[in-house]
Amino acid sequence: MLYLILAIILSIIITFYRLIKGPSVPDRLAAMNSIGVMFLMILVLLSYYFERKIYINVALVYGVSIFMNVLIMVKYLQKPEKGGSSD
Amino acid sequence: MKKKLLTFILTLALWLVFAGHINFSVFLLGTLVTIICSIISRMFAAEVFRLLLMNYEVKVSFVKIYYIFLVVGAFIYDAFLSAVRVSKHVFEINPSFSPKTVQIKTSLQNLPSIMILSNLIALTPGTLIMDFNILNKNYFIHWIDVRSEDEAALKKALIGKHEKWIAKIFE
Amino acid sequence: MTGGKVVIYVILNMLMIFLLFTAFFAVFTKNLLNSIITLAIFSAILIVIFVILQAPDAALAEAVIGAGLTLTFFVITINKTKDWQNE
Amino acid sequence: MINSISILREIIAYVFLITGTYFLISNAIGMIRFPDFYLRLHASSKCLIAGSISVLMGCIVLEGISYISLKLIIIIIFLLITNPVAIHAIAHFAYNYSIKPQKIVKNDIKQ
Repeated sequence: MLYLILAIILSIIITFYRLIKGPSVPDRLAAMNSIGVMFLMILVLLSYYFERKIYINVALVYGVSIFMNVLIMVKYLQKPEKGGSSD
Repeated sequence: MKKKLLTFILTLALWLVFAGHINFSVFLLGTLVTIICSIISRMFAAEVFRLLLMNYEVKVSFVKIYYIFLVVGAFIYDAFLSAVRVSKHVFEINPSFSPKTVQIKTSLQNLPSIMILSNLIALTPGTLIMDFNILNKNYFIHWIDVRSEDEAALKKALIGKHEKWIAKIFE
Repeated sequence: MTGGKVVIYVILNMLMIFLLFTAFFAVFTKNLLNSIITLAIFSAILIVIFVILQAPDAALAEAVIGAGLTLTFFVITINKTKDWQNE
Repeated sequence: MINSISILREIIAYVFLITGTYFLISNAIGMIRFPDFYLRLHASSKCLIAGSISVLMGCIVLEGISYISLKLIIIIIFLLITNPVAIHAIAHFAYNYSIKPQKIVKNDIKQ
Protein backbone atom coordinates (compact mmCIF):
# COMPACT_ATOMS: atom_id res chain seq x y z
CA MET A 1 0.00 0.00 0.00
CA LEU A 2 2.97 2.33 0.58
CA TYR A 3 4.09 2.02 -3.04
CA LEU A 4 0.67 3.27 -4.17
CA ILE A 5 1.17 6.34 -1.95
CA LEU A 6 4.61 6.83 -3.52
CA ALA A 7 3.08 6.69 -7.02
CA ILE A 8 0.41 9.26 -6.10
CA ILE A 9 3.10 11.58 -4.68
CA LEU A 10 5.02 11.31 -7.97
CA SER A 11 1.86 12.28 -9.88
CA ILE A 12 1.43 15.26 -7.52
CA ILE A 13 4.95 16.44 -8.33
CA ILE A 14 4.20 16.11 -12.06
CA THR A 15 1.02 18.15 -11.66
CA PHE A 16 2.90 20.83 -9.68
CA TYR A 17 4.87 21.60 -12.83
CA ARG A 18 1.65 22.84 -14.44
CA LEU A 19 1.06 25.09 -11.43
CA ILE A 20 4.49 26.69 -11.80
CA LYS A 21 4.46 27.12 -15.56
CA GLY A 22 0.75 27.58 -16.27
CA PRO A 23 0.16 30.55 -18.56
CA SER A 24 -3.04 31.77 -16.93
CA VAL A 25 -4.91 31.76 -13.62
CA PRO A 26 -7.58 29.09 -14.47
CA ASP A 27 -4.80 26.61 -15.29
CA ARG A 28 -3.46 27.05 -11.80
CA LEU A 29 -6.96 26.69 -10.31
CA ALA A 30 -7.52 23.36 -12.09
CA ALA A 31 -4.10 22.13 -10.93
CA MET A 32 -4.95 23.15 -7.36
CA ASN A 33 -8.23 21.21 -7.47
CA SER A 34 -6.64 18.01 -8.74
CA ILE A 35 -3.73 18.21 -6.25
CA GLY A 36 -6.24 18.61 -3.41
CA VAL A 37 -8.20 15.50 -4.38
CA MET A 38 -4.96 13.51 -4.71
CA PHE A 39 -3.95 14.52 -1.16
CA LEU A 40 -7.38 13.39 0.03
CA MET A 41 -6.72 9.93 -1.44
CA ILE A 42 -3.35 9.87 0.36
CA LEU A 43 -5.07 10.66 3.67
CA VAL A 44 -7.51 7.75 3.19
CA LEU A 45 -4.70 5.31 2.29
CA LEU A 46 -2.54 6.41 5.24
CA SER A 47 -5.35 5.64 7.67
CA TYR A 48 -5.37 2.08 6.32
CA TYR A 49 -1.59 1.79 6.63
CA PHE A 50 -1.43 2.91 10.26
CA GLU A 51 -4.59 0.83 11.07
CA ARG A 52 -6.17 3.70 12.95
CA LYS A 53 -9.48 4.27 11.21
CA ILE A 54 -10.24 7.47 13.10
CA TYR A 55 -7.90 9.32 10.72
CA ILE A 56 -10.68 9.29 8.12
CA ASN A 57 -12.27 12.25 9.94
CA VAL A 58 -9.36 14.41 8.78
CA ALA A 59 -10.06 13.39 5.18
CA LEU A 60 -13.76 14.20 5.60
CA VAL A 61 -13.06 17.72 6.90
CA TYR A 62 -10.43 18.38 4.24
CA GLY A 63 -12.80 17.30 1.46
CA VAL A 64 -15.19 20.08 2.43
CA SER A 65 -12.33 22.57 2.53
CA ILE A 66 -11.18 21.95 -1.09
CA PHE A 67 -14.63 22.65 -2.51
CA MET A 68 -14.97 25.82 -0.43
CA ASN A 69 -11.60 27.11 -1.64
CA VAL A 70 -12.44 26.65 -5.32
CA LEU A 71 -15.85 28.31 -5.03
CA ILE A 72 -14.53 31.30 -3.08
CA MET A 73 -11.66 31.87 -5.50
CA VAL A 74 -14.02 31.68 -8.49
CA LYS A 75 -16.49 34.10 -6.94
CA TYR A 76 -14.07 36.79 -5.80
CA LEU A 77 -11.37 36.78 -8.47
CA GLN A 78 -13.40 37.61 -11.56
CA LYS A 79 -12.69 40.57 -13.76
CA PRO A 80 -15.27 43.25 -12.99
CA GLU A 81 -15.97 44.46 -16.54
CA LYS A 82 -17.02 41.04 -17.81
CA GLY A 83 -20.04 40.45 -15.61
CA GLY A 84 -18.33 39.95 -12.29
CA SER A 85 -19.88 39.61 -8.85
CA SER A 86 -23.39 40.88 -9.27
CA ASP A 87 -24.39 41.38 -5.65
CA MET B 1 -43.05 21.73 11.74
CA LYS B 2 -42.70 18.76 9.42
CA LYS B 3 -39.66 20.31 7.73
CA LYS B 4 -37.98 21.04 11.06
CA LEU B 5 -38.60 17.46 12.17
CA LEU B 6 -37.06 16.05 9.00
CA THR B 7 -33.99 18.26 9.31
CA PHE B 8 -33.61 17.26 12.96
CA ILE B 9 -33.79 13.54 12.19
CA LEU B 10 -31.30 13.77 9.32
CA THR B 11 -28.71 15.74 11.29
CA LEU B 12 -29.08 13.43 14.30
CA ALA B 13 -28.42 10.41 12.08
CA LEU B 14 -25.33 12.13 10.66
CA TRP B 15 -24.13 12.89 14.20
CA LEU B 16 -24.50 9.26 15.24
CA VAL B 17 -22.57 8.14 12.16
CA PHE B 18 -19.72 10.53 12.93
CA ALA B 19 -19.59 9.53 16.60
CA GLY B 20 -18.95 5.88 15.79
CA HIS B 21 -20.60 4.40 18.91
CA ILE B 22 -23.96 4.92 20.63
CA ASN B 23 -24.02 5.95 24.26
CA PHE B 24 -26.39 7.94 26.48
CA SER B 25 -24.16 11.01 26.79
CA VAL B 26 -23.43 10.98 23.06
CA PHE B 27 -27.17 10.86 22.34
CA LEU B 28 -27.92 13.73 24.77
CA LEU B 29 -25.17 15.96 23.36
CA GLY B 30 -26.27 15.08 19.83
CA THR B 31 -29.86 16.16 20.43
CA LEU B 32 -28.73 19.50 21.86
CA VAL B 33 -26.38 20.24 18.97
CA THR B 34 -28.78 19.12 16.24
CA ILE B 35 -31.70 21.17 17.62
CA ILE B 36 -29.54 24.30 17.36
CA CYS B 37 -28.29 23.30 13.90
CA SER B 38 -31.79 22.59 12.57
CA ILE B 39 -33.14 25.93 13.83
CA ILE B 40 -30.22 27.83 12.26
CA SER B 41 -30.35 25.96 8.98
CA ARG B 42 -34.11 26.50 8.59
CA MET B 43 -33.46 30.23 8.37
CA PHE B 44 -31.22 29.88 5.32
CA ALA B 45 -32.13 26.73 3.43
CA ALA B 46 -35.85 26.98 2.90
CA GLU B 47 -35.58 26.03 -0.75
CA VAL B 48 -33.54 22.85 -0.42
CA PHE B 49 -36.04 20.74 1.42
CA ARG B 50 -39.01 21.97 -0.58
CA LEU B 51 -38.38 19.27 -3.17
CA LEU B 52 -38.27 16.45 -0.65
CA LEU B 53 -41.48 17.35 1.09
CA MET B 54 -44.06 17.49 -1.66
CA ASN B 55 -47.02 15.32 -0.82
CA TYR B 56 -46.52 12.18 -2.82
CA GLU B 57 -48.32 8.90 -2.68
CA VAL B 58 -46.50 5.80 -1.46
CA LYS B 59 -46.30 4.04 -4.82
CA VAL B 60 -44.97 7.12 -6.60
CA SER B 61 -42.16 7.51 -4.06
CA PHE B 62 -41.02 3.92 -4.60
CA VAL B 63 -40.85 4.54 -8.36
CA LYS B 64 -38.79 7.66 -7.65
CA ILE B 65 -36.34 5.68 -5.53
CA TYR B 66 -35.89 3.23 -8.45
CA TYR B 67 -35.07 6.07 -10.83
CA ILE B 68 -32.68 7.64 -8.30
CA PHE B 69 -30.72 4.36 -8.24
CA LEU B 70 -30.70 4.35 -12.06
CA VAL B 71 -29.27 7.87 -12.17
CA VAL B 72 -26.55 7.08 -9.60
CA GLY B 73 -25.61 3.96 -11.57
CA ALA B 74 -25.43 6.03 -14.75
CA PHE B 75 -23.12 8.48 -12.95
CA ILE B 76 -20.59 5.81 -11.98
CA TYR B 77 -20.77 3.90 -15.31
CA ASP B 78 -20.27 7.07 -17.36
CA ALA B 79 -17.38 8.17 -15.15
CA PHE B 80 -15.44 4.93 -15.71
CA LEU B 81 -16.21 4.75 -19.46
CA SER B 82 -15.12 8.33 -20.12
CA ALA B 83 -12.00 7.97 -17.97
CA VAL B 84 -10.90 4.97 -20.03
CA ARG B 85 -11.36 6.95 -23.24
CA VAL B 86 -9.53 10.04 -22.00
CA SER B 87 -6.63 8.00 -20.62
CA LYS B 88 -6.39 6.32 -24.01
CA HIS B 89 -5.94 9.80 -25.50
CA VAL B 90 -3.30 10.63 -22.90
CA PHE B 91 -0.85 7.85 -23.70
CA GLU B 92 -0.96 8.25 -27.49
CA ILE B 93 2.21 9.43 -29.19
CA ASN B 94 0.56 12.06 -31.35
CA PRO B 95 -2.79 12.99 -29.79
CA SER B 96 -5.19 14.39 -32.37
CA PHE B 97 -8.34 16.30 -31.50
CA SER B 98 -10.99 18.23 -33.35
CA PRO B 99 -12.61 20.37 -30.65
CA LYS B 100 -15.75 22.39 -31.27
CA THR B 101 -18.40 24.32 -29.36
CA VAL B 102 -22.04 23.30 -29.80
CA GLN B 103 -25.39 24.35 -28.35
CA ILE B 104 -28.11 22.01 -27.12
CA LYS B 105 -31.61 22.93 -25.96
CA THR B 106 -33.27 21.05 -23.10
CA SER B 107 -36.90 20.59 -22.17
CA LEU B 108 -36.49 20.49 -18.38
CA GLN B 109 -38.05 23.22 -16.26
CA ASN B 110 -36.83 23.01 -12.65
CA LEU B 111 -33.48 24.45 -11.66
CA PRO B 112 -32.28 21.40 -9.62
CA SER B 113 -33.01 19.02 -12.50
CA ILE B 114 -31.00 21.28 -14.82
CA MET B 115 -28.13 21.15 -12.30
CA ILE B 116 -28.17 17.35 -12.13
CA LEU B 117 -28.32 17.07 -15.93
CA SER B 118 -25.31 19.38 -16.21
CA ASN B 119 -23.42 17.15 -13.75
CA LEU B 120 -24.26 14.17 -15.96
CA ILE B 121 -23.07 15.96 -19.09
CA ALA B 122 -19.78 16.79 -17.37
CA LEU B 123 -19.19 13.07 -16.88
CA THR B 124 -20.24 11.67 -20.28
CA PRO B 125 -17.26 11.01 -22.58
CA GLY B 126 -15.71 14.03 -24.19
CA THR B 127 -18.04 16.84 -23.15
CA LEU B 128 -17.73 19.83 -20.85
CA ILE B 129 -20.17 22.60 -20.03
CA MET B 130 -19.01 26.17 -20.46
CA ASP B 131 -22.14 28.22 -19.93
CA PHE B 132 -25.92 28.04 -19.57
CA ASN B 133 -28.41 30.49 -20.98
CA ILE B 134 -31.41 30.59 -18.69
CA LEU B 135 -33.82 32.35 -21.06
CA ASN B 136 -33.58 29.94 -24.02
CA LYS B 137 -32.47 26.97 -21.85
CA ASN B 138 -29.42 26.32 -24.00
CA TYR B 139 -26.26 24.56 -22.90
CA PHE B 140 -22.91 25.71 -24.33
CA ILE B 141 -20.89 22.51 -24.62
CA HIS B 142 -17.23 22.06 -25.46
CA TRP B 143 -16.72 18.73 -27.22
CA ILE B 144 -13.47 16.93 -28.02
CA ASP B 145 -14.16 14.95 -31.19
CA VAL B 146 -17.27 15.94 -33.13
CA ARG B 147 -18.64 13.24 -35.39
CA SER B 148 -21.93 14.53 -36.78
CA GLU B 149 -23.43 17.91 -37.53
CA ASP B 150 -27.08 16.91 -37.19
CA GLU B 151 -28.92 18.24 -34.18
CA ALA B 152 -31.08 15.20 -33.47
CA ALA B 153 -28.22 12.71 -33.57
CA LEU B 154 -26.13 15.09 -31.49
CA LYS B 155 -28.83 15.40 -28.88
CA LYS B 156 -29.41 11.65 -28.85
CA ALA B 157 -25.73 10.97 -28.32
CA LEU B 158 -25.53 13.33 -25.36
CA ILE B 159 -28.73 13.34 -23.34
CA GLY B 160 -30.86 10.61 -24.87
CA LYS B 161 -32.12 8.62 -21.93
CA HIS B 162 -30.85 10.55 -18.94
CA GLU B 163 -33.28 13.39 -19.61
CA LYS B 164 -36.30 11.08 -19.28
CA TRP B 165 -35.04 9.61 -16.02
CA ILE B 166 -34.42 12.99 -14.45
CA ALA B 167 -37.79 14.24 -15.68
CA LYS B 168 -39.47 11.32 -13.92
CA ILE B 169 -37.77 12.16 -10.64
CA PHE B 170 -38.39 15.87 -10.34
CA GLU B 171 -41.43 16.64 -12.48
CA MET C 1 14.66 -1.39 10.31
CA THR C 2 12.14 -3.36 8.29
CA GLY C 3 11.08 -2.72 4.70
CA GLY C 4 7.93 -0.79 5.52
CA LYS C 5 9.65 1.83 7.65
CA VAL C 6 12.22 2.72 4.99
CA VAL C 7 9.47 3.60 2.49
CA ILE C 8 7.60 5.77 4.97
CA TYR C 9 10.79 7.68 5.81
CA VAL C 10 11.34 8.22 2.08
CA ILE C 11 7.79 9.58 1.79
CA LEU C 12 8.28 11.85 4.81
CA ASN C 13 11.55 13.32 3.52
CA MET C 14 10.14 13.80 0.03
CA LEU C 15 7.17 15.71 1.47
CA MET C 16 9.53 17.88 3.57
CA ILE C 17 11.56 18.88 0.49
CA PHE C 18 8.35 19.56 -1.42
CA LEU C 19 7.10 21.74 1.46
CA LEU C 20 10.26 23.84 1.33
CA PHE C 21 9.91 24.20 -2.45
CA THR C 22 6.29 25.43 -2.27
CA ALA C 23 7.22 27.89 0.50
CA PHE C 24 10.01 29.43 -1.62
CA PHE C 25 7.72 29.60 -4.66
CA ALA C 26 5.00 31.32 -2.63
CA VAL C 27 7.42 33.95 -1.38
CA PHE C 28 9.39 34.76 -4.53
CA THR C 29 6.70 34.79 -7.22
CA LYS C 30 5.54 38.14 -8.57
CA ASN C 31 1.81 37.65 -8.98
CA LEU C 32 -0.26 37.65 -5.79
CA LEU C 33 -2.78 35.08 -7.07
CA ASN C 34 -0.05 32.49 -7.63
CA SER C 35 1.10 33.05 -4.08
CA ILE C 36 -2.39 32.38 -2.68
CA ILE C 37 -2.96 29.27 -4.79
CA THR C 38 0.42 27.88 -3.73
CA LEU C 39 -0.46 28.56 -0.08
CA ALA C 40 -3.40 26.11 -0.39
CA ILE C 41 -1.00 23.35 -1.43
CA PHE C 42 1.37 24.33 1.39
CA SER C 43 -1.32 23.69 4.01
CA ALA C 44 -2.31 20.41 2.28
CA ILE C 45 1.25 19.07 2.56
CA LEU C 46 1.35 20.18 6.21
CA ILE C 47 -1.83 18.12 6.91
CA VAL C 48 -0.26 14.95 5.45
CA ILE C 49 2.95 15.51 7.45
CA PHE C 50 0.96 15.89 10.67
CA VAL C 51 -0.87 12.62 9.95
CA ILE C 52 2.39 10.76 9.29
CA LEU C 53 3.82 12.07 12.58
CA GLN C 54 0.61 10.76 14.27
CA ALA C 55 -0.94 14.01 15.44
CA PRO C 56 -4.51 13.95 14.06
CA ASP C 57 -5.77 16.78 16.27
CA ALA C 58 -3.21 19.20 14.86
CA ALA C 59 -4.15 17.97 11.37
CA LEU C 60 -7.84 18.68 12.01
CA ALA C 61 -7.07 22.20 13.26
CA GLU C 62 -4.84 22.80 10.22
CA ALA C 63 -7.55 21.54 7.84
CA VAL C 64 -10.14 23.93 9.25
CA ILE C 65 -8.02 27.00 9.97
CA GLY C 66 -5.10 26.83 7.55
CA ALA C 67 -6.83 25.55 4.45
CA GLY C 68 -10.23 27.12 5.08
CA LEU C 69 -10.31 30.37 7.00
CA THR C 70 -7.03 32.18 6.28
CA LEU C 71 -7.28 31.50 2.55
CA THR C 72 -10.79 32.99 2.51
CA PHE C 73 -9.61 36.11 4.32
CA PHE C 74 -6.65 36.54 1.95
CA VAL C 75 -8.87 36.23 -1.13
CA ILE C 76 -11.43 38.74 0.17
CA THR C 77 -8.66 41.19 1.13
CA ILE C 78 -7.03 41.05 -2.29
CA ASN C 79 -10.43 41.50 -3.93
CA LYS C 80 -11.02 44.67 -1.91
CA THR C 81 -7.66 46.29 -2.60
CA LYS C 82 -8.14 46.05 -6.42
CA ASP C 83 -4.44 46.13 -7.19
CA TRP C 84 -4.11 42.65 -8.63
CA GLN C 85 -5.88 43.50 -11.89
CA ASN C 86 -3.07 45.67 -13.21
CA GLU C 87 -0.55 42.87 -13.55
CA MET D 1 -12.74 -21.93 3.35
CA ILE D 2 -12.57 -18.68 5.29
CA ASN D 3 -8.98 -18.15 4.23
CA SER D 4 -9.79 -18.41 0.52
CA ILE D 5 -12.63 -15.88 0.88
CA SER D 6 -10.32 -13.37 2.57
CA ILE D 7 -7.67 -13.86 -0.12
CA LEU D 8 -10.29 -13.27 -2.85
CA ARG D 9 -11.43 -10.08 -1.09
CA GLU D 10 -7.87 -8.75 -0.95
CA ILE D 11 -7.34 -9.50 -4.64
CA ILE D 12 -10.49 -7.55 -5.61
CA ALA D 13 -9.52 -4.64 -3.34
CA TYR D 14 -6.02 -4.37 -4.80
CA VAL D 15 -7.40 -4.47 -8.37
CA PHE D 16 -9.56 -1.47 -7.50
CA LEU D 17 -6.65 0.38 -5.85
CA ILE D 18 -4.26 -0.17 -8.76
CA THR D 19 -6.91 0.94 -11.27
CA GLY D 20 -7.47 4.13 -9.28
CA THR D 21 -3.76 4.88 -9.13
CA TYR D 22 -3.50 4.37 -12.90
CA PHE D 23 -6.28 6.92 -13.47
CA LEU D 24 -4.60 9.44 -11.15
CA ILE D 25 -1.26 9.09 -12.97
CA SER D 26 -3.00 9.50 -16.34
CA ASN D 27 -4.61 12.69 -14.97
CA ALA D 28 -1.17 14.05 -14.05
CA ILE D 29 0.33 13.24 -17.46
CA GLY D 30 -2.69 14.67 -19.29
CA MET D 31 -2.36 17.93 -17.40
CA ILE D 32 1.10 18.37 -18.91
CA ARG D 33 0.74 17.03 -22.44
CA PHE D 34 -2.51 18.59 -23.70
CA PRO D 35 -2.09 21.85 -25.61
CA ASP D 36 -5.29 23.77 -24.83
CA PHE D 37 -6.83 24.80 -21.51
CA TYR D 38 -10.22 23.13 -22.06
CA LEU D 39 -8.58 19.85 -23.13
CA ARG D 40 -6.60 19.95 -19.88
CA LEU D 41 -9.86 20.45 -18.03
CA HIS D 42 -11.26 17.31 -19.74
CA ALA D 43 -8.39 15.26 -18.36
CA SER D 44 -8.72 16.92 -14.99
CA SER D 45 -12.42 16.12 -14.63
CA LYS D 46 -13.00 12.57 -15.85
CA CYS D 47 -9.83 10.82 -14.74
CA LEU D 48 -9.90 12.56 -11.35
CA ILE D 49 -13.45 11.45 -10.51
CA ALA D 50 -12.95 7.89 -11.75
CA GLY D 51 -9.65 7.50 -9.90
CA SER D 52 -10.92 8.81 -6.59
CA ILE D 53 -14.09 6.68 -6.71
CA SER D 54 -12.05 3.59 -7.55
CA VAL D 55 -9.63 4.11 -4.64
CA LEU D 56 -12.49 4.64 -2.18
CA MET D 57 -14.34 1.54 -3.45
CA GLY D 58 -11.19 -0.51 -2.94
CA CYS D 59 -11.03 0.70 0.66
CA ILE D 60 -14.70 -0.23 1.16
CA VAL D 61 -14.09 -3.78 -0.10
CA LEU D 62 -11.06 -4.05 2.19
CA GLU D 63 -13.05 -2.87 5.21
CA GLY D 64 -16.35 -4.76 5.17
CA ILE D 65 -19.54 -3.52 6.82
CA SER D 66 -19.01 -1.06 9.67
CA TYR D 67 -19.24 2.63 10.51
CA ILE D 68 -16.01 3.32 8.65
CA SER D 69 -17.38 2.12 5.33
CA LEU D 70 -20.44 4.33 5.91
CA LYS D 71 -18.11 7.32 6.25
CA LEU D 72 -16.37 6.30 3.01
CA ILE D 73 -19.75 6.09 1.23
CA ILE D 74 -20.50 9.62 2.47
CA ILE D 75 -17.18 10.80 0.97
CA ILE D 76 -18.09 9.12 -2.37
CA ILE D 77 -21.51 10.82 -2.54
CA PHE D 78 -19.92 14.17 -1.62
CA LEU D 79 -17.31 13.86 -4.36
CA LEU D 80 -19.93 12.80 -6.94
CA ILE D 81 -21.99 15.92 -6.23
CA THR D 82 -19.32 18.57 -5.71
CA ASN D 83 -16.52 17.72 -8.15
CA PRO D 84 -18.46 18.36 -11.42
CA VAL D 85 -19.78 21.57 -9.87
CA ALA D 86 -16.21 22.73 -9.18
CA ILE D 87 -15.13 21.86 -12.75
CA HIS D 88 -18.14 23.73 -14.16
CA ALA D 89 -17.30 26.75 -12.00
CA ILE D 90 -13.69 26.78 -13.23
CA ALA D 91 -14.82 26.51 -16.88
CA HIS D 92 -17.28 29.40 -16.46
CA PHE D 93 -14.53 31.46 -14.77
CA ALA D 94 -12.19 30.79 -17.69
CA TYR D 95 -14.93 31.72 -20.18
CA ASN D 96 -15.36 35.05 -18.42
CA TYR D 97 -11.59 35.47 -18.18
CA SER D 98 -11.48 35.72 -22.02
CA ILE D 99 -9.75 32.42 -22.71
CA LYS D 100 -11.20 31.20 -26.00
CA PRO D 101 -11.08 27.61 -27.28
CA GLN D 102 -8.81 26.86 -30.21
CA LYS D 103 -11.34 26.45 -32.99
CA ILE D 104 -14.62 28.02 -31.93
CA VAL D 105 -17.40 27.30 -34.41
CA LYS D 106 -20.91 28.16 -33.31
CA ASN D 107 -23.48 25.64 -34.42
CA ASP D 108 -26.55 27.65 -35.34
CA ILE D 109 -29.58 25.54 -34.53
CA LYS D 110 -32.91 26.61 -35.89
CA GLN D 111 -35.37 26.42 -33.03
